[in-house]
Parts: sequence; structure tokens; C-alpha cells
Amino acid sequence: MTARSVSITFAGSGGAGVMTAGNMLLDAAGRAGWYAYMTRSSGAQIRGGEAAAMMRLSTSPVQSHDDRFDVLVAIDWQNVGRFSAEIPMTSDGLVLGDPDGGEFPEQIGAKGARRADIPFKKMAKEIEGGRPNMIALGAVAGLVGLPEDAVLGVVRDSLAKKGEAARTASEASVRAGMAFAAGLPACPRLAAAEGQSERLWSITGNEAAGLGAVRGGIRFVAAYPITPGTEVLEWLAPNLAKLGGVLVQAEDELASINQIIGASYAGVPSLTATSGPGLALMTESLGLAVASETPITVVNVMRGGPSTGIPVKSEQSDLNIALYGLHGDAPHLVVAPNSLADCAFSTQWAVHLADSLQTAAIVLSDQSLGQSRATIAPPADPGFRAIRLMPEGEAAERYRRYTNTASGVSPMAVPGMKGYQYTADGLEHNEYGTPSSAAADHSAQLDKRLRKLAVHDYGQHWADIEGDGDIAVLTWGSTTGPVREALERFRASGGRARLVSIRLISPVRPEQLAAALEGVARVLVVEQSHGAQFHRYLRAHYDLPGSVRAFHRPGPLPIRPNEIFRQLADWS
Amino acid sequence: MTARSVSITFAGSGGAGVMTAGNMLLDAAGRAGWYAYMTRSSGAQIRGGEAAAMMRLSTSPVQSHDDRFDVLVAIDWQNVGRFSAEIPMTSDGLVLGDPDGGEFPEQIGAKGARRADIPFKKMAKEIEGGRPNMIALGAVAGLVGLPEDAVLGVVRDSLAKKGEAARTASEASVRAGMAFAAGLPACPRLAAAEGQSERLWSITGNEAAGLGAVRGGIRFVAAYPITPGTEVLEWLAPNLAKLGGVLVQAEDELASINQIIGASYAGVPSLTATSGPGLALMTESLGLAVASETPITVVNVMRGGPSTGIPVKSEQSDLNIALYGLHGDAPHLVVAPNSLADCAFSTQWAVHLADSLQTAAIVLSDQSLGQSRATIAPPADPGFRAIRLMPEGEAAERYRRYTNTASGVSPMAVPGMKGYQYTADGLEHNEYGTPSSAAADHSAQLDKRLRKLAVHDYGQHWADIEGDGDIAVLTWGSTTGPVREALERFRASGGRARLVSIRLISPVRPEQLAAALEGVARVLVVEQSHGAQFHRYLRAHYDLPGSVRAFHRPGPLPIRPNEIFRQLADWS
Amino acid sequence: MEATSTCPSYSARDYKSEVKPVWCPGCGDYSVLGSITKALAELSIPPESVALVSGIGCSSRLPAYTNVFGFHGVHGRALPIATGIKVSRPELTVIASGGDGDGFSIGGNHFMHACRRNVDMTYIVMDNEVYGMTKGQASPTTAPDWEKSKLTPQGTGINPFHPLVIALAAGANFIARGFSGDQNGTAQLITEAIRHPGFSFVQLLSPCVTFRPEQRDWKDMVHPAAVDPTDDPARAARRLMTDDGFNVGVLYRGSRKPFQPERQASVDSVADLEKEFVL
Amino acid sequence: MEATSTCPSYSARDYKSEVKPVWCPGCGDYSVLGSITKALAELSIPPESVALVSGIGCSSRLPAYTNVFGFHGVHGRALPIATGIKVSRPELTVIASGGDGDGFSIGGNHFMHACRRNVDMTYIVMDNEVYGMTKGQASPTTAPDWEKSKLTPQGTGINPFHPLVIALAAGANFIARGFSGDQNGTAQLITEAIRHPGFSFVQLLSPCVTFRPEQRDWKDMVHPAAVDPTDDPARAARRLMTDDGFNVGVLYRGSRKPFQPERQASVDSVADLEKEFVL
Ligand SMILES: Cc1ncc(C[n+]2csc(CCOP(=O)(O)OP(=O)(O)O)c2C)c(N)n1
Ligand SMILES: Cc1ncc(C[n+]2csc(CCOP(=O)(O)OP(=O)(O)O)c2C)c(N)n1
Ligand code: SF4
Ligand code: SF4
Ligand SMILES: [Mg+2]
Ligand SMILES: [Mg+2]
Repeated sequence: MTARSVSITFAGSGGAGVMTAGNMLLDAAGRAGWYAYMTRSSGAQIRGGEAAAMMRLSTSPVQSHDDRFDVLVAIDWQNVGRFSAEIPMTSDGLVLGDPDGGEFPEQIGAKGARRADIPFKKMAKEIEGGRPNMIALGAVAGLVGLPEDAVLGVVRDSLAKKGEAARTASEASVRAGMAFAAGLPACPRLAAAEGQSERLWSITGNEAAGLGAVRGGIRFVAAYPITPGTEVLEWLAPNLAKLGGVLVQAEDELASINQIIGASYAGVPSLTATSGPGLALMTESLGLAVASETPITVVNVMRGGPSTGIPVKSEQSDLNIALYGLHGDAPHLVVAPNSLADCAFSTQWAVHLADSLQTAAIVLSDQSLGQSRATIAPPADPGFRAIRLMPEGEAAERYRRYTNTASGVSPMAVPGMKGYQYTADGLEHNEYGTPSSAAADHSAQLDKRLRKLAVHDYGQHWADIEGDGDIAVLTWGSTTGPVREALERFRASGGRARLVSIRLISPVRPEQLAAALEGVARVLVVEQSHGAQFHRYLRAHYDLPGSVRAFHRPGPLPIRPNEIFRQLADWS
Repeated sequence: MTARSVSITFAGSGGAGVMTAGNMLLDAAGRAGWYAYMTRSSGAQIRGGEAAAMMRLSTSPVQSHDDRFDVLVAIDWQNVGRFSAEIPMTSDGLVLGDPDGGEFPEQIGAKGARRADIPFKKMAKEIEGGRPNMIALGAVAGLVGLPEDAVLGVVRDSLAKKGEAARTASEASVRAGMAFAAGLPACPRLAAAEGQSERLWSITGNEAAGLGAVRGGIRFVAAYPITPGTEVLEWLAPNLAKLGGVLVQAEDELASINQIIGASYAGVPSLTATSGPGLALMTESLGLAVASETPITVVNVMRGGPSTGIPVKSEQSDLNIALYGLHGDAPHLVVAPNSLADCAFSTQWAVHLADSLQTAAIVLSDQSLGQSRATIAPPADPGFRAIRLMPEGEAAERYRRYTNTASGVSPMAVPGMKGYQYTADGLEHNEYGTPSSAAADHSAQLDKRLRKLAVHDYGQHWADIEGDGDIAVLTWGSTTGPVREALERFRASGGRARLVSIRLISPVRPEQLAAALEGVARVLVVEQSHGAQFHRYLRAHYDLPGSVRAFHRPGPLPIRPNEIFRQLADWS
Repeated sequence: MEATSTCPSYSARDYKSEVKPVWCPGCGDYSVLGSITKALAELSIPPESVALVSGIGCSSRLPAYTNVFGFHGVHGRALPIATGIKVSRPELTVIASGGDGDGFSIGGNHFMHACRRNVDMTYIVMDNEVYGMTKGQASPTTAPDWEKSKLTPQGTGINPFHPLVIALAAGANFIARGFSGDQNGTAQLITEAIRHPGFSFVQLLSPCVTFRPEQRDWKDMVHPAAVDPTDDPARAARRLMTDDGFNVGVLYRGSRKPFQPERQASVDSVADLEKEFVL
Repeated sequence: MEATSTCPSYSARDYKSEVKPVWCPGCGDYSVLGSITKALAELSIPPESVALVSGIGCSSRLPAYTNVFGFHGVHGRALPIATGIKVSRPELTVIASGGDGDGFSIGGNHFMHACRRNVDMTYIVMDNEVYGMTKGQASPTTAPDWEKSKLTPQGTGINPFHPLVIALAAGANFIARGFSGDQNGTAQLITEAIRHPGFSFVQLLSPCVTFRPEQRDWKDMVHPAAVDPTDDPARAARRLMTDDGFNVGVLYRGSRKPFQPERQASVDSVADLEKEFVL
């Protein structure tokens, strides 16, 4: 039984080394030329509680989970039951555990999957310094058919600094696990890796966002930590320094957003990253960036809401605040990566757009993109840079910072440019920037700020469009992965359908979407929010053709391909 | 020439006493049984610059401006030109000014109105302690036919404390103005006042909101000043004290919103008032009120946006942030007063709903409602009170603060209730309030928080519906006044049309609106925002029948009845 | 300060809930929970008369572990919530608690203004010189050369925040420092803080064993304050500005009148207020 | 601190714009504008090398009246904007300015943390003990018994905020007080503040003639500081905590190193960074 994709969960109590095993499996798969994807889950405890590494290995690129897991391997059973809802399995599945690993959780038993024992503890005792998690790694590698070389290579590299003894013990543990696997009930083995010319990358979505930021030219970052946005900042801290840039830890989000407004005003492309509660604190100053036309980028990594909500889980429920959370009429950019790897592209593009259009850009990532890790083909630099239109030559007359150009974009001077001094203002102003409450100035500046976003040529990047047929699935962000997979199955089952995943959420692109949906009779809208925020947004701004259905539900559980497939299959 | 409504502007430089004249005219009209409405405008200077009092006197209730002014009286011409755009006039209009009052502004001349001189300075010199603004008051009173008694009565009462001499001088000035008016070109005189049994009130929208708050039971207010919301707070400060309540001035809006959350948690109905920038700072904690189910009311008096925008002018552009500005799925109440007097009703109702439904309510008023003054028939107390569902009897088992009732409303204990201790939480939680990231708890609590708003019976108050016919004008808030007036004219010209002014903006009432629009073939949506926020909101949540047109434009100029009338008349 | 004479007596356990803390084994906050419940028992305040408010952070999880009325608000805003409670219900005993990040970074403004406003409540900060909850970033009290945070791998390079000095400069009415490892001593400080009228601030050194394991050594570094608490702010300032940060005990006792808006004895009806509008 | 030797020389007028101030006649802020432009002329800093940032309030309107690069931000956030500018463009001369409400009420947290962070910039607060722009409410520096605000008709009942004491406690590197009525003296203070490395704080008593007409009397109340500025924080604390609020001059000069993240001399390419991802 070979498969093109196999899904495995490692689980166990705090200290069992679940994440290490998962990370090594991912790296080993990547080195063997397979694609791998991993999310993590942990208990309520701050640190050191039970944990689960949910993995998917595949012969083709993969950045989201399957419907169910083929293998669950528990290093012990301590509290592993709490992950049950996150580990769907069928009777085909295989549950592996240590008979000495504590009481077997009912909820896991209820799945009706096949069971087999691995005596991790006992086996580990038999090896000097033997480690149960490495035995588990070996067992899984053996089950799915990962080459021993790849696994041992990763083990050796990871433990390089831990010394000879640790390395030998781990190697022996992995080998023991692999040997043991031979006697285990069969589970799907991965088909041979498709030849990869390049070496794959192992990266998280948050790291990818950081990479996109520096590729785009970000050289100043202000930071206030918040789960799950922190790692964007943590990746940037040392890397910005290497590029001659700077990261400042701020006292709060009010400070961080205003620091980046200041740095950008001074001419340095600037960014911060946050999550819902932090974004909420930033909206007043996002409006300042819009009104003063100061480019900034805010990466918002969404988590479960409202309020403090569910910080460690994913949801697409900050769409409303990202689109509409600013007071007054404050048009700005909202860009949403629709895969882990796309966090790099979308962030870079947003940085480029923010500077090109002199406004605020919000990048709407989410926990499931940001905190997941995958092996991916190295993403080429698409070349987008933060480049501003600046005034040229000597200032002849008094500088009109907010001159009402046809494009809506006005040349922006930065401190140091002699003769171009002006005062940026969040008060409504005339072309010079002088405060004005005149109706003519207000409407001219409102028009200009709207126009510059509307008339810009965003090329093909506003959405990812795939397939054809008179059914379309409209989605955005992280649900794109499962939608894509559902559509593959739908097509395999004889259906025809399109995928439209909108990357440029704001400004809206009604003509482009109409073209993308031409000939469509049914539209299925898919999103992960309780309030159907995306669907409401579509209704507000677009005319969707034919009959429209909305499939939406909140987190914390990811939306699975079969949920979407069923929507399509049942729609008759 | 008698009219049912006459519009007058007093204008002049700082210190000319323009506002005093306007206020006295308003009071005098009210005492004479007429209705009066007044807005004010001033120059860019912080204090003491040029000012204009825009008045409308009418035989029937009036709380918005007409298309044009019948009379402009300038005590001097210093900078009065800057108000030109705010004082539409036709050739029928009458411009009165002092030939010694400085250069006559071109923009005013361009209106082509009739002109006449009043030598204010000279006349004032002839009276011992004579005052130009009182002469202007007298002249206008004479022109429009206000009884001398009423004017002199107001003068006497207002100057009671200023001593005999001041009073006599002012009286003489008023009389001189009235005498002079006899020789002025005719202008529309007000028809006789319709018999008023009750004495009218003179009140601003912000005062009315304050009154609604205390009527509803508000006894704790936290305050951070901001134009144009400050006067709600300033009215409440001494009045709350008289009722045994408390107002605390907070260090910022983050503090004010959290102070009211605390006081409300402690059992005292609580409120704050702000404007756009302050509301933006409050959205994170509004989400806390929603998630922790702590009732609070925030009165947001809208001004021109985005960012600091145009603080002293009106706009309906905070609709988006009020509706969608909270991160996560955070259903809450948004209630919009649609007239100056309705600020009392709507605020009181919002306070009642917030406590009844244990959530956050935003009252969306605006500068044109809040800072205007009108004489109105005393509004009866509609009886809405902040009353909470509380647990009864002794706590038998562990208290479930967030118990999942059918109505979605759970009995809420307050500190002091023995056995009912619980911890309110903004983290997602189970019925006890204990943090939980389980999918079942998340979805149960999200459902409950949505359901309690959805199933509540809001009676007829969700909208004001008037008239019939197959045309409907859909609007909200302060634009309701001019829409109503446009519809009267439309009907007078033989048209038939309905007015639907939505007071309950959130939650949405799709069935009720569908019923209100039954048989409608054309819908005109009217609002004062650049981004057509109300129209987008309607599209998102309602199915509007027939063909739909949106008439929207930003502030600072108020939308006039004729703009709307033209939309209706031109729609063929 | 509640009347203690007529109250039934309570044990520390009466103030604890059934909810299991999410804290790491060995976290200093367990002991702080113990100290707070002991102090409340010592004062015999009925659990239903206590409101305990926090922000967000490991330490801010504390209220749910008690059996009093709790409020776990948003990050940095515990003090305004506590202020709203106390001003509107002066008869309650109000305590705010949380971490150094919550209180001194995002919540710094409320901290200053709460000291200044001097509402009669107690503010307990579990200071571990780190953001525990978000996995180990520098907080305002972190030493400038601590290089273990990924966000500031070279250290912050910034002078640490001196909470006690700021509290004094801003006008707090009672200032104490304690160490979580000394549960009884800390309970005593909290008891005194609650008893003292006005805004009482208690800084508790409470180790984060996960991200700052070296803080286990604090137990050997703390020492009782050498002198008695002063009520002279200027003298207290000099002392606090030069202390080593491990001086434990009550360090300042002021005598400012607490802020509590007076309520009128005779209360008007709303109808009375309406008279002002009548023309 | 900009190099002054090679620069052309400027007059105060070169730093003024054509925009007419919205201030009331007699407002103290006119004179502050004069002092700032004089200080810049004295230092001969090219106008295009200066960034002047403010929040919202009457006083915060100041940048537009100058001819330097200005930023009129939102209420309370001048300091973070100034921080972003200075840290990313260290060669600029950065000044933040605004009112007592902007800086000490809504902006209080940034004030403390800016003192602590000690970025090389100057913060000028025009203190009139009132919110001028919103028509006369009490600010943090307002006396507790000022009853002229409609919002607090009984007075605030709260101890006023002591900006200089807080600045010192938080770690400002230079602290001075001036009076707007003395334009030249104030210009001198601002000059010194700009020259001094690190975070310099200058409190300027600047009367609001409209809402606090009694502040016209300040001219008779101010007096030069009796002693020379100290560099000992503890001594400075004692002095500032006991001063009468009208002591004018440089009151504290610290010698802490300004915060300026070091930039690596040899800069990597983005492609270099990507290596860490390669399996
Ligand atoms: C507005 C907002 N910003 C950021 C966060 C993320 N956050 C949660 S706790 C915390 C810091 C907690 O540090 P501290 O108060 O010292 O508590 P500890 O965990 O150390 O006890 C942060 C930054 C948040 N929840 N909300
Ligand atoms: C977020 C926000 N809250 C409130 C306001 C309203 N506001 C504008 S200026 C101001 C106070 C100004 O006082 P201060 O800083 O002392 O300046 P002054 O006018 O006295 O010079 C306030 C409260 C605002 N613009 N933004
Ligand atoms: S991370 Fe640190 S502060 Fe948080 S629970 Fe663990 S030990 Fe305590
Ligand atoms: S209100 Fe006061 S602070 Fe504002 S401009 Fe007038 S005098 Fe100056
Ligand atoms: Mg901490
Ligand atoms: Mg002020």
C-alpha cells in the first residue's frame, strides 16, 4: 500500500520530546526529497505540558492537513486524550503506544482505529541513553518508508553539539524503532520521492513573512510580542541586524505602530507584527498612516477571538477589523497570504505596495500558517521592493506634500531633503499639508487617498485562480489549502470547479473577480469564522453570480478538505 | 410673506457676541411657542476667532437645516467669508451688514442675495453701553416677526446677574434693532406659533444623550475629553453627582473604557462618551466587554475622519469601526439616534439593551446632532432601564456564570453575592468561566453571544418607518432630518415614498426590513460618508428589493433636503 | 479594609478555587497565590466581598485560582478595571495583580496614574523580569545585558524600570517589596497593604523557572530592609534609588487621603435635573 | 547634536513657516515657537536636518509653524514617532513637543519609557496645567482644587503629576524647567537640551490665557534655580520632590549612554540569510 501522502501525529506528555521527533521527521523527509508539513498543539500549561506534533508527508508540495491521520504514536498517554478532537482517525488508522505509558484515553479508543503496542520505555532501557522519542521517530520512519540514511543524517546533525554519547544513543534508538516497525501492522507507505533538483527549505510561515519583509526592503521593525505573531519579530531581530537594519522592542503596540510610522516618515521601510488584540490597539494610528500617507506594513497573525480568545489556535476572524477597524473613511491595503510559503510573497508584495501607494498595509496571516513548518521548494525572490515616489531636483516653490496627482500618489520627501520641509498631518489638510476643514480640501484628499489604491495596477497577484467549470469556490488565506485539496478530489470524482483565492482583500477588484467568475452558476464561499465575515465582505463589495452558499465555521479546529468536498458533492 | 420656517445666520469676528445673539434668538423663539434649531461654526483659532450661529425657526418641530438661509446678518465682516460654503443663499436671501464692519467678502457677494446695511457700530454708540449683537438680535426678531416680549424676556433673564445697567443697555439695543428692522427689505416672516400646551425645552443632542443615560440608570461614567463628545461627559459630571453617581476623569480612553467595565462588573450601569480616535483606542476592550459579557455603553459622537480629521465637523464615517472594529467574532449592539431629541431615547434604549443583553452597546451620534441646540417638546421618559438578569437564591452548586441558556442571556452575579464568585474572562471559556480552547466550548459560547442579540425582541424601535409608496429612502442617524424633509417635498410634489431610518444598526433585522420594504421597487440609500459605509453594510446584511441607488458624500457640509429631493426627482 | 470583628473566620483554603493552575512546576506564582489567600484569611474578608483583577500573562492567570470575584481582563488594563470597581462599590476589597510586563510595559501609564489617584486598593506585581506567557522576552525590569531573548539577542541596552521609585514619584501611598519564596512574609506584606488606606503597591520577586532559571538564586539574595519604613517621600526616594533591588519589607507608608468621590447624601430624581432644560 | 562648524548660519526666522498659528492671542506657545527657532539658529542646524514631532493639542500644533520636517501625529504618541525617526536616522536632530495632557496623561507611558530608553532627542512640553484644545479640562499637572473644569466641578481631588520627578525616576538624561515668558532663557535651555546626549526633557510653563488666565501671574512666580544642576539622581530627586514648581533652569544632567542600536559595518545580503532554511 503506497500513498502520495501520509499523516502522522506524535503525542506525549511534557518532556517526552514529541516536538523534537516531529521536527526531525520533517527534516528527514525533506532531505529525502519529500514534502512535509507540521503543526503543533500543546496543553493549557504555559510550558512543558503534553504536546502533539501533527505531521503530513507527501510526494508533492503540501502545506495543509489531510482529513485524517494514518498513524498516531504516543510516547506516553498522559493527557493525550485532550488532543483527540484535533486528530481525526478512521478504522484504517493505526494507534501506537506504550502499554506502560499510562492509561489509554477513552476518546482515542473511540476512534475505532487499529492498535498496536510499542514498549518505548522498555526498549529505551535496553539502549545505553536510549530515548523513547527517537524510537518513535525510527518506528514511524520505518512504517512510512523513510530511508534510514535521511533519518540518521538529521539525527547526527541535530545532535552534533550534544556529544558522541548522545548521538550514538539516539542513532541506536532510531534503529531500534525502525527494526520494531517491521513487525507492526501495515500502514500506508509513501511513494518514492519525486526527483527534486533543488534542496528543499524547512521554514515556518512566520519565518517566511520575515523573509518577505526583508526581501521587500524592510529595515526598521518595532516589536511588542504577542502569540502567534511573535516569531515574525523574533526571526527579524537577528536577521535585520545582519542587514544593517534595526529592531526596537517597544513598550506596547501604541508605541510600536507609531515607531514604525516615524521610521517610515524618515525614509526607512518599516514593519511590525502582531495579533488581534495588538491590532485593535493600532487602529487609531493606522488611520494616522493613512491620513498622513506614511507607508507602513503590519503583519497580523490571526488567532481565535474575540478578546484574548484562544491565543494558540487559528481563526480567520480578524478580517473585519483589518478591513473596517479604522475610524473615518480610511482606505488602506489588506493582503492575505494563502499558504505557508505565500507568507513570504504576500508580505513582500504588501511592503512594496505600502511604499508604492504611501499607505498602511495589513498582512492577514494566521496561526495555522504562521506557526506551522513545511519543507518547500526555495521560493524565488519576486523582486518587489519598497520604493517610493520622491520629489526630484531642487524645490522651486513651497513643497506640496499632498499634491493632488492623477495617480493619487504624491512625491514624498524625507528629512534631509533641503527645501522639501513639510509637516505630515493626521488632521485633514490641503495640498501643502496645512490643516484645513474646507469641504473642497476634504473631498479632494479623500478622493486622492481612495483613488491611488483603486487605479494601481496589481497585475495577476490580486488572487490565485485555478481550474474551470461553472462552480467556483471563493476563499482566502489559510483555508485555501484544504479548498484546493477538496477541489482536486471533486475533479477526480468527475466534477469541474474553479478556485478563486483572493490575496488582495482591499482594495476590492470587482471587475477582475467578475471576469474570474464568468460563466459561474454556483459559488461556494469558504472561511473559518463564526460570523461569516468573508461572505459578508463579498456581498458588500461584489456581485456574485448564480447561487451562493457560505460555508463558515470558527476555529480552533482546522477546516478539512472533506468538509468542503462534502459541500460541493451535496450541492445538487 | 409668511413662512413656516425661516433660516438665519449670525456671523462676526471673535468677541462680537454672535453665539449669544443666536442662543437668545433660540430661547425667545422657544418661549414664543416656535421651534428653533441652531448649529455653530467657528474659525480655525482655538478660541475667540470668527464665529457663525446658523439658526432655523419653524412653526413645527425642526432639528435640521433647510437648503438655504433667508437672512445672513454679519456684525462685522472680519473673516466671515470663510463660512460662505456653509451658508447657501439664493437671490431671495437678504444679507445684512455694517458698512463700517470691514471689507465685504467676495464669496458672500457671489451669492447674489439682496443686501442691506445696518450701521451696528454707529447705532451701538448712540446707546449707553449699546451692543451690536443685541441690535442684530432685535433686527432679526423684527424681521421674522418674533414678539418683542419674548425677546426682551430672554434678555432680562440672561443678564439677570450682570446688573441693571447691562440689562437696560441690551434692552435698548434690542429695541433699536427691532425699530430699524421696520425699514429693512422684507424677508419671510414666521407664521403664528401653533399653540403649545407644554413649555418647550432648549437642549443639545449631547445633553440629551446625557439625559438618556441617567434615565436609563447610568450611575458611573469614566471620561476622557474629546471633541465633539466632551459635552456628554460635561453634562453628566454635575448631574450624575446629584443622582448619587460618580464620574471619574481617566488618564486616557484605554483607562476610561476599562473603568466602566470594572464598574459594570461591580453592578453599576456604566457609560463613557468619545469620538472616533477615542473609539479606536477602545475597540480591544470593547471586545473584552463582549467576551466577558459585561454590559457597557459607549456614546461615540462622530466627527470628520480619518485620523484626527476634522474634529469640529460632522460625518457618518465611524459606522464601519462601530460595526466591525473589534477583532474576532464579537457581536455587539450599535444604536444610532436619528435626531437631536432622539439622542435621549436612543442612548437610554442602548443602556437598557446593554444591560439586558450583557454586552457592549455603541451609540453612534454625530457632531451635527450632539453640538446643535433645539427647542423641543419635552421628551417623555420611555421607561427603559438598565436591568440585569441576576441569579436568585442561594448558590446550590458551583456557579455557571456563562451558562448556555436558550435566550443566550445568563444570570449575572455581582460582587457581594455570596456563593456566586466567579472569574470573568476574555479568554474563551466554558460555562463556569474557566479558560478553554476546546472547539465545543468555543462554538457554544460564540453561538450564545450571537444568539442573545439575535433572538431579543426589539419591538418597533429598530427603525423609524414613515409613509408608503414603492420608493423607499433608507438612511440612518443625522441624515434622517433632511431625508424626512426631502420626502415631505416629494410627497407635496405628488410623489409617494417611504422613509426607513434604521436605529438598531446591529444586530441586523433582515425580516423586519424586508417587511418594511415590501412592495418597494426603488431604494435610495442616503448617508454622509465618502466610502458609502452604510450602503456597503446594507448590501452585506440585507437583500434590498428592486433597484438601489446610493447617495453618499463626506462632511463637513451637512446634507441638505434639496440634494436628496433631487435624487428622487431625477430618478426616472 | 473590611470590618473584621463580626465576620466569620476563614482559612486560606476558603479562598482557593478548584481550577488547576497552568503554571509550570516551580513557578513562583504558586506561592503568591498562597500568600494572597493567607492574607485574606488573616483579614477574614468574606470571599464574596473581594474583587481580584488582573491583565494578561502567566501571573495574571491568578484570579481564576481563587474563590473571590475575579476579573481576568486584557493585557495591561487591570488597574482601570480595579479603579472602576472600587470607585463604584467602595465597600469591596479590591486587589489588582499581574506581571511586570502587564503592569510596567503596556500598563505603565495606568500604574502611574493609579499611584497618583490613590484609590484605596492593593496592586500586587509578580515581577520575574520577563514576559513568561509569550515565551521569554525582556520586560521593563529586565537587566540591559540579558541576552536570552530572541527579540533582543544583544540585550535590551536599556536601563531597567524601577517600579518602587516610579510608584513613589507618582504618589503611591504604601510601597513594599517581597519575595514569593517567603510565603508567610509575603502574606504579611499583602495583609498590611490591604489594610493601608489608599493605593498600596507590592512588588513581589516571583521567579520564572522556565525562562529565567537563574532566578532560583533569588532566595539567597533577598534580605530584609535594614531600616523601618519612612513616611517622607524625599527620604524614601533616596533610599529606593540606591537600594539593591532585593531589600524586602514595607519601604514607604504615606498618609495621603484616598480618592473616593463623595456621594451626595440626598439624591435628586432625574426629573429634577430636567428643569434646567425648560425654557 | 549636529556638526555646527561647516554649516551656514541661520536666523530664527529661517525656521518659521508661513502658516498662521491658531493660538489665542497671548498664548504662551507663541513664545515657545520663538525659543525653539532661536535655539535651532543658535545651533545652526540646517532646517532639513531637524524632525519636530508632536501629538494633539494647542501646543502640538507647533510643528506646522516651523520650517523643519514636522509630524503632527495623534494624541499622546509624539515620542514613539520621534523614537522611530531617531533610531532609523541617527544623523537627524529630533525634537518632540506637545502639551501636558498629550505628554503626561494619554502619553504618560511613552514618556516614562522614552526617559528609560534614552534615545538622543529632546522633549519639550508646554505645560499649562490644562487641556486647552478641548476647552479647559484638568490635566495631570492641574492642582487638585481647580474647580473651573465642567468635567471636575469639585476639582480633581488628585495629586498633580510631577513631570520632572517622574522623568528623573524613569531615567531621563537631562532635565530642565523653563518659562515661556522668558524667550531667550528658554531658547538657551532648549539649546542645551539638544546639545546634551540622550533623552533631554524640558518642561516649559506656558500659560493658557484662555482657560487659565491666572497663569499670567506665573511671570512673577518663576525664579532661577538656586543651585547648579546635579548629576546625582538621588540628590536631584530630593531637590525636585521638594521644589516649588517654579524653579527655572537646568536641574539635572546625567551621563548615561544614549540608546542607539549598533549597525553592523559589514552588511549581509538577504540571500545570505536564506541559508538557514536550506535542509
Ligand atoms: C494587547 C496585547 N499585546 C500583547 C499580548 C501578548 N502578551 C500576553 S502576556 C504578555 C506579557 C506577560 O508578561 P508579564 O506581565 O510579565 O507576565 P508573566 O507571564 O511574566 O507572568 C504579552 C506581551 C496580549 N495578550 N495583548
Ligand atoms: C485619542 C484622543 N483622545 C482625545 C483627544 C482629544 N484631545 C485633543 S487635544 C487634547 C488635550 C490637549 O491637552 P494638552 O496636551 O495639554 O495641550 P494644550 O491644548 O493644553 O496645549 C485632547 C484630550 C484626541 N484628539 N485623541
Ligand atoms: S513561564 Fe515562567 S512565569 Fe510562566 S508559568 Fe512558567 S515559570 Fe511561571
Ligand atoms: S486655549 Fe489656551 S493653550 Fe490653547 S491656544 Fe488658547 S491660550 Fe493657548
Ligand atoms: Mg513577567
Ligand atoms: Mg495643556
